[in-house]
Amino acid sequence: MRRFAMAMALLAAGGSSGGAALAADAAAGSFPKALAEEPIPAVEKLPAQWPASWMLVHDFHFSSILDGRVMVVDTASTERPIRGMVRAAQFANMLVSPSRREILTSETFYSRLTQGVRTDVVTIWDMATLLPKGEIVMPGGKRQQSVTYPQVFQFTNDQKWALVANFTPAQSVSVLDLDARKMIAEIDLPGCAHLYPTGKRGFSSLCADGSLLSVNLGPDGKAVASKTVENIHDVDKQPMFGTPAWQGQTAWFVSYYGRLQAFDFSGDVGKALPGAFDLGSAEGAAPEWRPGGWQVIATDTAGKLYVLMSPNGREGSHKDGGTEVWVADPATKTRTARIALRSLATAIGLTKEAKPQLIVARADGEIDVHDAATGTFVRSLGKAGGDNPLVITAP
Amino acid sequence: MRRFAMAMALLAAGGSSGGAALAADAAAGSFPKALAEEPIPAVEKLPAQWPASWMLVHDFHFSSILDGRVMVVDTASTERPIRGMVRAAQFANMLVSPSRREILTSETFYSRLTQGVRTDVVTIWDMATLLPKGEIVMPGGKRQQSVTYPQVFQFTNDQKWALVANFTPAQSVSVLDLDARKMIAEIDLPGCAHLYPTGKRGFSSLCADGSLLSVNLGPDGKAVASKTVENIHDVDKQPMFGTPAWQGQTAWFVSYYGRLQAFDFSGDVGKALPGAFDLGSAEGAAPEWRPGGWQVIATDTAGKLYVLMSPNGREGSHKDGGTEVWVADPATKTRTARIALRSLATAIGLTKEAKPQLIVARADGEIDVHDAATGTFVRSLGKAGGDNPLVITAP
Amino acid sequence: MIGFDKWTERLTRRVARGTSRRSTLAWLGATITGAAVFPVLPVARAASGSPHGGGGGHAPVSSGNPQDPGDQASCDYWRYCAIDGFLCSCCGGSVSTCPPGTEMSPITWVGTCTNPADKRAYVISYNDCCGVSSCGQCLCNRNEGDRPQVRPQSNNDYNWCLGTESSIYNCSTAVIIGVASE
Amino acid sequence: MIGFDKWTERLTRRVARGTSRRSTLAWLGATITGAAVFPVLPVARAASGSPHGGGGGHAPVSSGNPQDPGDQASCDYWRYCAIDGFLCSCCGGSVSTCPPGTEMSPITWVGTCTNPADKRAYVISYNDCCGVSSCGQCLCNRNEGDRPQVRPQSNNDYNWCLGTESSIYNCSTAVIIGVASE
Repeated sequence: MRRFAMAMALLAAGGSSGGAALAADAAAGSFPKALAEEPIPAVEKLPAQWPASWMLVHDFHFSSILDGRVMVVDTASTERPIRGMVRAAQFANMLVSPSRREILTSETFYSRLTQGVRTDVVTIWDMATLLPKGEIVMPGGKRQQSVTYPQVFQFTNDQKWALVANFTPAQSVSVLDLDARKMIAEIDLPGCAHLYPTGKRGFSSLCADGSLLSVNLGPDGKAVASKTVENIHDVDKQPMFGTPAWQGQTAWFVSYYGRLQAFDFSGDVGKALPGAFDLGSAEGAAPEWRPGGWQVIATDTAGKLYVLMSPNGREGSHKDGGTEVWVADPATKTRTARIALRSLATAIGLTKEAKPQLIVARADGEIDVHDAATGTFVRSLGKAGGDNPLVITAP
Repeated sequence: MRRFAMAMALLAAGGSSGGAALAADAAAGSFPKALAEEPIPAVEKLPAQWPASWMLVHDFHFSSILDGRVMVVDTASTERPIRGMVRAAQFANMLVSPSRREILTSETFYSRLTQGVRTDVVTIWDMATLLPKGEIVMPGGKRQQSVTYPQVFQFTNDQKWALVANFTPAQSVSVLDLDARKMIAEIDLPGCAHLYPTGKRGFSSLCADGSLLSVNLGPDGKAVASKTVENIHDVDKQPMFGTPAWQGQTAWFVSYYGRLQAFDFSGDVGKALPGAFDLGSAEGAAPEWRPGGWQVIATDTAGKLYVLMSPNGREGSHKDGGTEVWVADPATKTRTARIALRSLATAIGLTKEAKPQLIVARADGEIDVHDAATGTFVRSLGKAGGDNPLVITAP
Repeated sequence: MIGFDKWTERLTRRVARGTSRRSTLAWLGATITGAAVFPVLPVARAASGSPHGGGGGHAPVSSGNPQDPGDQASCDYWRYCAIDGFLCSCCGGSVSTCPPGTEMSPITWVGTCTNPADKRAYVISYNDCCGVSSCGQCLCNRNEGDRPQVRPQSNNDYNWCLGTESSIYNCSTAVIIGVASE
Repeated sequence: MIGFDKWTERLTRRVARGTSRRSTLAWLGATITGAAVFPVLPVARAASGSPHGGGGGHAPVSSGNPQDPGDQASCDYWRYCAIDGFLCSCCGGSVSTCPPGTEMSPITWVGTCTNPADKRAYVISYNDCCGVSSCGQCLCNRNEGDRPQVRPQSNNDYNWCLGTESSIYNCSTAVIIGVASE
């Protein structure tokens, strides 16, 4: 088939380009051989283990929320920052597992795009081919749809299982066996939101009454034990951004007012760690500096915390984006640096490179790269994160 | 349910707004009564017969072609130019019938948005509610997908049937009985493209060999007769834009070089009409004026022709858009006016109002309205045509 | 299982019992009210710098009533004090009605906004319109009073197209359903 | 049925017979070659003023070979003389390869572009990459030689994601498959 197509193409082309061929004779001298034929079909493959400069950037895609996508971005390349894209349909969430060599998307589809029969699915994508390897259908149309929050779709049980938050608005959690490709349990979770993987096989969830609920799962995915720790957070006085920065199984949360608080999820029961501290204040604010944006806290492999800050902090400013990143050292409970960004930004992330790079999703959609150690601007990747980059994930 | 929700809402609100209520006492004096409660749920309905200022603008939606849409636009209103939108998924086409009070979209869906099982459907929407009334599934995954061309989806048989062009790349036509909600026939059409409704129950199609093929359909939708008229167009010397301007069953085509040619499709066999003429030339071009854009020709109820013109006409400029609209009178075969646009434009259409208005879709996505008689700019409708307005249709 | 509560098979009930009366009430409120969908972020304000997102030639959408002042196609209109999403006023609906072809969500988030004309505090229901894809016009985001998702009835990031035939989000309204207190 | 040809039941064959040998050949060419999808319009050039659609900081994508000069992420690159769509060079593929996760269409439109370095006329196959939604980067449109849809093999408005598992369009390549004549 290929050979036949080629022959036809050459035949057709030959007819219309005789003139060009004549003109070519002179110049061809400096290039005695023509450029080689290139193979068809040819589809790029990614390395099974991605370089540490590669990040996943979730494009929420406001102009067509049902057609969201996750961009695979090489933050070290200005020539080819985009390495591919993965479907993330209708308020989707994404998980990545280098050890499984898989990306997972939690999605919703309708049989007629916007209407008809609803199907909720977790799709499993191969990290090398970006092709789907399988899917797990979740019955009942319960999957929580929100502007993308990482903590509503999480791994547990050594990444053998995934947890999917449901919201109808009744709250529950679906437990999926990723290798068996099936949903194995559903656990009601009234009054609690977001999932923080806990211990070997379980999760915790923050509850509206200020408590933290930890649930331990049995081998069949069903809840076997739970523990509530009361008065662990205060939604009124110190509301926390729902997305923390993870250092192993320690999660650092930041409040709307810049208070940093760590939680330990390594045991069977989640607990608040001592050592909470404030990011502090600074000049030049109107009225004050506060965290602002969508994904406002990140951490590097050395354990430093990075927080996206707005100089226009006030009630309601917490999603307005920030113009600086403040760096804090939890060991000394001090702010160690302020990094000025080139433009208002909505999300930050850090690569796991030997020299961590700070990846900044700007409000205008551009992706900037700064050196995390010095704060220096390194390069821009253009709109490599798509139209509306909201969440940055280091695989 | 509504009452209960209200009660809860008032309870919740009462708790948090005591201060505001106190402050209100003074000012409320000038407005002794509070604004009235508004009913829930409340969904707008459109008039069954739309005003003549309403147009349909197809947003091809490049950033998510699978999520195209047709905007219902009141071109007389700067306050509320958008009256609603209708789904037009994946290289869709649209038809509108005021007598049937229906909009039809010819669409393609996949069970997993971008992958999985393909379903081709014509969806029938009510013009008053913009809700789907029904659909006709077309088997085989053959529906032609192109950047939106009106002539690949057409009515025939007094709008009882619709014709859908197929391209796999084998070419054929599906005949749909709209009231029976089923596909009743498929006719092979090798070498010919686009559908021009012809006579009472048939269509014509332009063929690659320069001929025009007219096909007459029987009561069961199957072809009963056909006629080929040779040498009716010349793709090499005078290529015609595929989308003509319709005056009843007369279609005015314009060539890449500005030649205007009418075809009569009122009889059983389509035929070229005598009286072809050229739009002529003008100063200020580099190198010359030619039609340029996507939908470049339109007509008003008085029979004048409007052609979108580019001053940079050359080989390959025919989709570059235009900066003027030239008006021609077929009766006198003369150009009667030149209308300067405010910006490069890609599509034009005319309302059927007593004073026809020229609707201009600009390359930057803005929709401008000009008075067709004088050429005067009247108003801008902002991006009422969505992201990528390509085709403008007067119902 | 050191540190765990005594296990009961009915985890659900246990958890419900374990939460305070106040949070249960709040939750009930959420299940019958809800939150105006959505988006977020400075892109909203950037996109809505011009009411219809593209500048040029737009007249303000006015109620015509001096007691209900302002441009209903602007993010700054008083009723939008806690809105988050595309304004239905720009999409074929109005401040209080959904565009044709959509279904109004029966579950909504309720906020309290002060009318600058009569200084009254009105209860505003941010009902979403569902079943048609992103309207794309007049993206607005105001977060006064917005709290983390752990308190759903105070969070505008949920897609509140719930209880509708389709969860596809088109735009948001801001309906007066009462006066907070008089 | 005045004016009609004598009717035969096999309309298909009749039409096929009625077309000239030249057009049949052209058509055959189309069925086994095809056309790079797509878009069109000045928006393409507007969107691609900056190679990646958003300005700032991009290095040109170069072949590194003086015989294949130019920026492969620019609409002006020589091989794109008849391309129409998102450049795969900006989407995770390259000038001649599809991004991971897509399927390369086996049916393509073939154009002839002159290489400014060696002045040879190369046969370029504009294979599309399919099964992933609009890439959204580097939208290009050049219509030299483009003709109406009645001649499919010369028209770039068809979605040429044909013969692939999914017809969803992601981006377009420009593959050298030969030299026109030597």
